[in-house]
Amino acid sequence: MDAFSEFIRGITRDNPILGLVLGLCPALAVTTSVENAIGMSVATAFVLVCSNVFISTLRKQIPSAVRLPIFIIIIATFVSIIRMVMEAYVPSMHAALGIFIPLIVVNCIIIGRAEAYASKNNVFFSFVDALGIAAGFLLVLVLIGGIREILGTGQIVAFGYTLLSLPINPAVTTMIMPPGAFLTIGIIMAVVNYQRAKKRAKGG
Amino acid sequence: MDYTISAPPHIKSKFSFRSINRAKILALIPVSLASVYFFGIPALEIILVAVLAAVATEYGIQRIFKKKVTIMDGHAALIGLMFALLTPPEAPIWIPIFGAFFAITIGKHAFGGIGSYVFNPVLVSWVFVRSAWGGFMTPMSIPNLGQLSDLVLENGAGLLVDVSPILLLGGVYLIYKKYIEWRVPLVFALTVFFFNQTVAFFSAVMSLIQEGVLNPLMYLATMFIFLEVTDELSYVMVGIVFFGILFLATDTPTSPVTKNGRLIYGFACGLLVSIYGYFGNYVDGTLYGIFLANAIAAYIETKTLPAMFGHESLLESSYRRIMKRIPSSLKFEVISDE
Amino acid sequence: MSESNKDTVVVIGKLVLISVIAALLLAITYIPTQAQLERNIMAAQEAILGELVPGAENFDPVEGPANVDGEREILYYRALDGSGNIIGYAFFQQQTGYGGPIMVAGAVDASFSTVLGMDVLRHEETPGLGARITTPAFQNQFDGAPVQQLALRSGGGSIDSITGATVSAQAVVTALNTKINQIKTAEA
Amino acid sequence: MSTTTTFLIESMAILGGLGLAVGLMLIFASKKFKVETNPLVEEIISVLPGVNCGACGYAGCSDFAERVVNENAPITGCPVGGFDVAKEIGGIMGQEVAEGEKQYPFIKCHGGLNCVDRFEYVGFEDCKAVMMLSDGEKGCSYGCMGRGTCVRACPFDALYIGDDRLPQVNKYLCTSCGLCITSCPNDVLAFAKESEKIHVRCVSHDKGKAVKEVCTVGCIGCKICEKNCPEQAITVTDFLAVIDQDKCTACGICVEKCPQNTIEAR
Amino acid sequence: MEKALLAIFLEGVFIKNFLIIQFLGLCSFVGVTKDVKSAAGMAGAVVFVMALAATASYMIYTYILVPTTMTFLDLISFIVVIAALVQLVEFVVRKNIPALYRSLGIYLPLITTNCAVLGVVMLNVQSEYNFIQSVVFGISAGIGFTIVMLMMSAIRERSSFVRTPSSIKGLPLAFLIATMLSLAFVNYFWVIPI
Amino acid sequence: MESKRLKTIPEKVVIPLKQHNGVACKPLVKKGDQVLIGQKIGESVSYYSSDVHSSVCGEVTGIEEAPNPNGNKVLSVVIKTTESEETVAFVPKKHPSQKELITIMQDAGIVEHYGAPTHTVLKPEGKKIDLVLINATASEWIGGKYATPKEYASQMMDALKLLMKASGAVKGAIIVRKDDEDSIEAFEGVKVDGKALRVAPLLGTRRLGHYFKDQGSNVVVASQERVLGRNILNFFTYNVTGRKVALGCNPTDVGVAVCGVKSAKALYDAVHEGKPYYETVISMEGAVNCPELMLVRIGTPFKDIVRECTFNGEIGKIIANGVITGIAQYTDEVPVTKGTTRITLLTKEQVLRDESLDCTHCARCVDACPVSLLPTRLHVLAEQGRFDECRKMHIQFCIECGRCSFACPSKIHILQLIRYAKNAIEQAYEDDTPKESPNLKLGCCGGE
Ligand SMILES: Cc1cc2nc3c(=O)[nH]c(=O)nc-3n(C[C@H](O)[C@H](O)[C@H](O)COP(=O)(O)O)c2cc1C
Ligand SMILES: Cc1cc2nc3c(=O)[nH]c(=O)nc-3n(C[C@H](O)[C@H](O)[C@H](O)COP(=O)(O)O)c2cc1C
Ligand SMILES: Cc1cc2nc3c(=O)[nH]c(=O)nc-3n(C[C@H](O)[C@H](O)[C@H](O)COP(=O)(O)O)c2cc1C
Ligand SMILES: Cc1cc2nc3c(=O)[nH]c(=O)nc-3n(C[C@H](O)[C@H](O)[C@H](O)CO)c2cc1C
Ligand code: SF4
Ligand code: SF4
Ligand code: SF4
Ligand code: SF4
Ligand code: FES
Repeated sequence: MDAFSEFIRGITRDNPILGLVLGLCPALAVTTSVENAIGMSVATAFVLVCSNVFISTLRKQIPSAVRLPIFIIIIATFVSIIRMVMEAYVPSMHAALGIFIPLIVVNCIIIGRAEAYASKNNVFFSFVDALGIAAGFLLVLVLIGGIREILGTGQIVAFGYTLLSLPINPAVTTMIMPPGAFLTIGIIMAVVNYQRAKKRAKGG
Repeated sequence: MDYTISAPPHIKSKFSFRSINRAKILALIPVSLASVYFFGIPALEIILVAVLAAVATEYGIQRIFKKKVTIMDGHAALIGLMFALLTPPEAPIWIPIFGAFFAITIGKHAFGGIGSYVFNPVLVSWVFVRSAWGGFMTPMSIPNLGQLSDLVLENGAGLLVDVSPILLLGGVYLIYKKYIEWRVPLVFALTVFFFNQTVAFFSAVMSLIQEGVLNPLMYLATMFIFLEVTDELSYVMVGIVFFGILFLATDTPTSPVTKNGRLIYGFACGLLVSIYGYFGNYVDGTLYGIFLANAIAAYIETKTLPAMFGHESLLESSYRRIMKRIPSSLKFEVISDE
Repeated sequence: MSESNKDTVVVIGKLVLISVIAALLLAITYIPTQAQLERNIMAAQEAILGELVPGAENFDPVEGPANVDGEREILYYRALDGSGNIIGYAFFQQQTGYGGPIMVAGAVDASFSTVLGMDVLRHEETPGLGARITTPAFQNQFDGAPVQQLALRSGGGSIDSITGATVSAQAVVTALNTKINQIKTAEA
Repeated sequence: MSTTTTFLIESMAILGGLGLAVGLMLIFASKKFKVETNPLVEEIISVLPGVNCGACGYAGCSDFAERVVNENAPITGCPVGGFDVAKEIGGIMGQEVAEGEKQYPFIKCHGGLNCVDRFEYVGFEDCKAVMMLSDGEKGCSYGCMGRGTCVRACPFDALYIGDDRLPQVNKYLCTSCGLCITSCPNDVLAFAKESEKIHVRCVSHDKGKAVKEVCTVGCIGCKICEKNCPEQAITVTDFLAVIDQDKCTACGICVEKCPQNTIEAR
Repeated sequence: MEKALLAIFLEGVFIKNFLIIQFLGLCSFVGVTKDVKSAAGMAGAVVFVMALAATASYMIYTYILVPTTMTFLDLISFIVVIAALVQLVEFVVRKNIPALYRSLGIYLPLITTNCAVLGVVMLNVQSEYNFIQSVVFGISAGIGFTIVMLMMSAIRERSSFVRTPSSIKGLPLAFLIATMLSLAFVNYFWVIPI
Repeated sequence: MESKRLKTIPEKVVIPLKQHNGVACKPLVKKGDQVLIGQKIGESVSYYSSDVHSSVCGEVTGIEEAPNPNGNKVLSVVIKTTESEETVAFVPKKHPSQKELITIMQDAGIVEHYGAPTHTVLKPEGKKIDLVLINATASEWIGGKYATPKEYASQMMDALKLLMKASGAVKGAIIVRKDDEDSIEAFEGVKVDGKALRVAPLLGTRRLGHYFKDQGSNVVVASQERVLGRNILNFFTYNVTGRKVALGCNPTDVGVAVCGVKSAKALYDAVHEGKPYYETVISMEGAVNCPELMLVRIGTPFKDIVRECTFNGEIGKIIANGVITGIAQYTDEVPVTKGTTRITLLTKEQVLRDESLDCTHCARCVDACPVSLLPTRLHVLAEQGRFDECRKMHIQFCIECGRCSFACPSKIHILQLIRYAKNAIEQAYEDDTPKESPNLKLGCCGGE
């Protein structure tokens, strides 16, 4: 087991959205813009890393009967912390992500990783795993957010900088509305499936 | 290789997917011509461009994914034409192009092509375009008409199809000729009719109450409102509603296959369209309403499957009770040569 | 039996311990962030008021009658210049939009003839549609707009509504009109 | 005590109390509603492919998992998962597995376009459907009809009908589940190992003359291969050559000698 | 904020439908909608837990957290309560209705991590609903959840009879259908005046 | 139309040893034997079997598996014919008893054209028959073919009496087709026990029972619409008598024996003319220039009959029986059997080659199905091999009428797929006899 491949695995095969198909709610709800996508991913990454490390540290102490409640308490603690911190120091981001910050608690990725990885592996690898998964989450969220924002508003504006703007006028407003989220992720998944099937048929 | 063998039956009906599509296109030609006459060149442009875009998209997709090219079955052209008819004449020319493209790609082929789609591709595309570029899809212009009554030549704001409800009645002929199934449009139309007449009836009763009328005969007399063309009903007598009833709701892949299911589906269409029309307008209402009905069609179907062994639904048992009264020799009607 | 009872006690003990630690961590985070939060709100309000009435030195809150708890609600602010003259009025007003309540901040000059500015503090409108009430393009229309013209263009005023989001635009206009009329009555 | 300390203690008391309550409740419930389950079964289910194809011979993946734990079903029983899954199940069950050689379906008929059709068939594209209407479309009643019952039986899209109207296997997609083999109404398919190089591509037991009438590549039972094989690996029984793969050394002599080009090296 | 119960109800069921407009509870939406039967079971379980959770959390929030000004502990206490409730339900169902347990299988524990349940609870707090409003909101969210689950599962069931391209089969198709449901809901129901 | 005998005697005939449902006959001849017309060449080996006779004089050249109109190969006696017309006499007992009649039927090889040996229909084991019907609705062409219409009617009446006697039934009826004026005219005023009968129209609840009472007779003639399909016997029985027969059961389960005109005529011939069942009347349809009725010998290969007719165009399809339920043949070597009513010929241009498109869920098949199934579902499930679900959707109750396939605008081979699934289900489940129809509520076997 080497750390780098564990990290990459989180982005590719075990990609939380495209591979494991977990944590869809935030992936769709907050990706109206790249900025929100990044904000959400960072918050999630914080919780993921902290809880993975914490749980793998304590993994020998946690009685299996109440494993789940304890995981949840740990995760909820970190979520509450990031929620309060964001509310205090980046209020606009907090407002934009709304209810989905507290909902990180129930993001299936985090509890899933705690269950499937952190409770079985040592601290270092749990840390790397969390980083990899978080990176995978970030990439997909930014991709979805980017597609939706550029098509939906004609430009990508993040943290005050206009990163990209298209001469599409008027923009496809539907893309930043709920249907746009489903459509984007549906098409992304179809493309990924298509490529995977093609690769497999060629023996990849 | 002298002879051909195949399983019986060795003859088949004259209806084919192709002839049905062609019949529908033919039935839409009159209203298309009328819209070109009244809206002028923009309407012609929209129709041509949408049909071409639809056919070209279909061709492209089938070539790219190495499927059999089926542009000759008329389905793509029909989708293009239907989208065009749902476009306002002043829409920029890229709207019908995008609409036809979206209908064929996402609406039709992403779901698997002919018969596999769950939502009417025309509606998928129209609703998407409407919610993306609401401003361009809102009908503005009023065709310049003479003194003809509304039913013959629509005197309101319009999409291309709104030009004349009467010219859409080719659809009724297609029902008569069995190109189109009758249950959905009939129940749909009846529901819309009774919904609006009932609304008119209640508002009449309410106004009597407000006026303090006590004479019960006066209340009874309001029943006659069902025989009138009330204001509420006149809002419905527009091209788009006729089009929805005859051409959109009757798209077979998006309606249930069971007989009872089709009746319920027609009712659902009528209700959803009327409710929206009551609060909003009938242009959006017809299209959104049928689109939403598409979404529940599958559920209606699962709930109306033929009864399981030994069980009978309420609907079926009453149906059977009625059937009992009918001479048994009529029940197994002989297949005639059409 | 006693063995498993002992286990149970240990398990519950651990659960309680984790809970307590969690509570401690949270409380420790809560205290500083809460303080910061209150400061944020104050700062945001001040900043907005200052932006809306650029020349003002001071804002004098006008409070309504006390409610049952003895608290007084701030109705609006008198904007005072260096010498204490009223140069305008600033206010916050909530109005229901398309997706939920919209919190609008606004200011009007002392003679109630010109709107000095408008800003949106909180809203739940559809991104890309109603949410465009926060864009400068929409908000700039209000800077210096005559109060009589304060209506959507479709209603005979000077404000361009947003395509596909009339409800949101109307809500902003209504908020301003309502509050300006209120202040006018109160000050008269 | 300062207000801060009170605050801290209060919050700890509340959450601690909640934890206590929840803990007590759960412990109570878990005792009261105890159900015996075997965690091994769940674990095995999680490593199985989950196709529920039934190729293992049991009613789906979970049934197989249960049998492995409770009835000693072979841990190598899932042909779809193959060696990898067997190894994982072995890990769970504490057993060792040795990797066997992979097998793929092999099409024992080379008729296709080389074999005459007796009639034109219009209908459902399926070999069994043709069989229901007649005893097969091809002049040879033993051979492949090329209507692709096997193709449709494969849950992994590993088969397709090639230009020669015979099925072809995509090795990368095939999982050796064997569903195609059981589906073929004419038993044209059989497993063959990668290392088995020489094959007779005919299944006809008809006499040479009858074969020649309908097919240009069928085995006519002339025994030339049998005579020429240096290893005596080939025997012709009932007008059909059969290769004993254990004896065959893949020298290729029979391939050269066969007058009908029925024997193939791959 | 005072709000008519009917308005809360219509909003919860249609206008702000949890699944396809608010994106709450999507994991079960795409995971358990392959056939109508299990979708109905899952929806039932979610609605049940939602109702329990809404009540329990309202009690905790109003009678413990607010009086002690410990509102910052809301999230953690809610989720602990929900987790405990779900596990309790799981125990009971497994013991008493094994058939249901088998068909819902792994999805029962998934409810713990279902955004919809926590979403109801958090939105109740955020919207400052009183008890009746909270319950109505909880019920309407549950109904909206169920309706969409049923529509989705029926459509997906039907999709098994048709020829969807293989790379679209499965999740991409589920999302395409969700796109359409979402388009339909978003556009249709805004006409309801509330 | 006169029925005419085939002009030439075929060079060879192929007589299948199994022309009925049940046990195949044991061959009585071997290769090289000389046989005469009417000579018994296959003997029944059980009650569910019926004898087979030679239809020509000649030499047996083989007993081999030969193509049969049902699509499979069947063990058959191949006879090379000679010009001779020597006949073996079949001497039935005069005034036979009930038991002897049954024996005569089995000896004379009388079989219903849908397969059941006639005696098993009249005397089913363990069941009692109280009503015999002759169904003359399916074959209006038989009127006036064997003889003049009046003769035909009286022969049928005689046959009905024989059938009633054989079965022990007290009542009997002949059902003709409503629009078959020839037959109605022929039967109008036929005398039974000195009483002239009227052809009674079956309408609504006025079924046979009504007319038995009304006409005060145990024998009536009634007219009725035609019903098509595989399980038509059950519907026919229900329509005519009001007795419900579940799909998968037989009319005999409710005490009704239904016979065809062909077997009735064969019985008449056997008893009164001493002629076993070795000849039958068939019609030619389709691309034939002059559709003609022909008296042909059983075992005559189709090609010998086809040769005597003229066609418009090149033959593309040869169908045994009609276009709706008939079986297409890949060779014209197949022989006429007791189950052959008709040979239909289509030209190469008439052969349908439409490619099946995807189902558009147009539900035309659903509307066409007389037993309220969902063919649109069944064909997909069958194609995908989801046979269990087919069962859940009552595929067993399909009466194989083919209306769904006929109606489908996507030209899907629905009936073929349904048969495919039924076949697979039959193999997977040994006893899958439906006991009650869910949609029609036809009741159980023997139940009202
Ligand atoms: C107004 C109108 C009337 C039609 N009338 C008939 C008709 O009387 N008979 C008919 O067979 N098809 C009719 N059709 C359908 C088509 O003209 C045509 O039959 C179809 O495209 C191809 O049918 P086919 O399969 O019979 O060739 C009509 C279509 C329209 C729009
Ligand atoms: C769609 C269709 C329906 C048919 N229906 C009937 C029918 O109702 N009655 C009929 O006598 N023949 C019908 N035929 C023709 C029959 O297949 C058959 O060839 C003909 O009726 C002679 O049948 P018979 O020998 O049983 O009288 C139909 C043909 C087709 C194509
Ligand atoms: C008494 C009776 C029983 C019949 N039973 C069958 C049957 O079991 N299977 C069948 O395919 N047709 C049955 N038929 C239908 C006719 O034989 C029908 O004419 C024949 O199948 C060919 O008809 P077609 O031209 O409509 O295909 C029966 C008809 C009669 C009168
Ligand atoms: C998905 C969707 C979102 C909408 N969002 C808004 C909005 O945020 N603000 C608004 O005023 N109207 C909104 N509308 C309503 C609509 O576009 C517009 O108000 C009317 O078309 C004209 O008033 C929305 C409509 C839809 C379908
Ligand atoms: S191998 Fe068998 S199943 Fe496959 S196409 Fe050939 S005959 Fe059909
Ligand atoms: S080709 Fe045959 S053995 Fe291979 S996966 Fe397909 S069905 Fe299974
Ligand atoms: S399914 Fe088709 S063949 Fe079977 S009874 Fe119904 S219509 Fe006739
Ligand atoms: S008639 Fe054909 S296309 Fe129509 S529903 Fe039936 S099978 Fe499908
Ligand atoms: S992330 Fe919302 S239910 Fe899984």
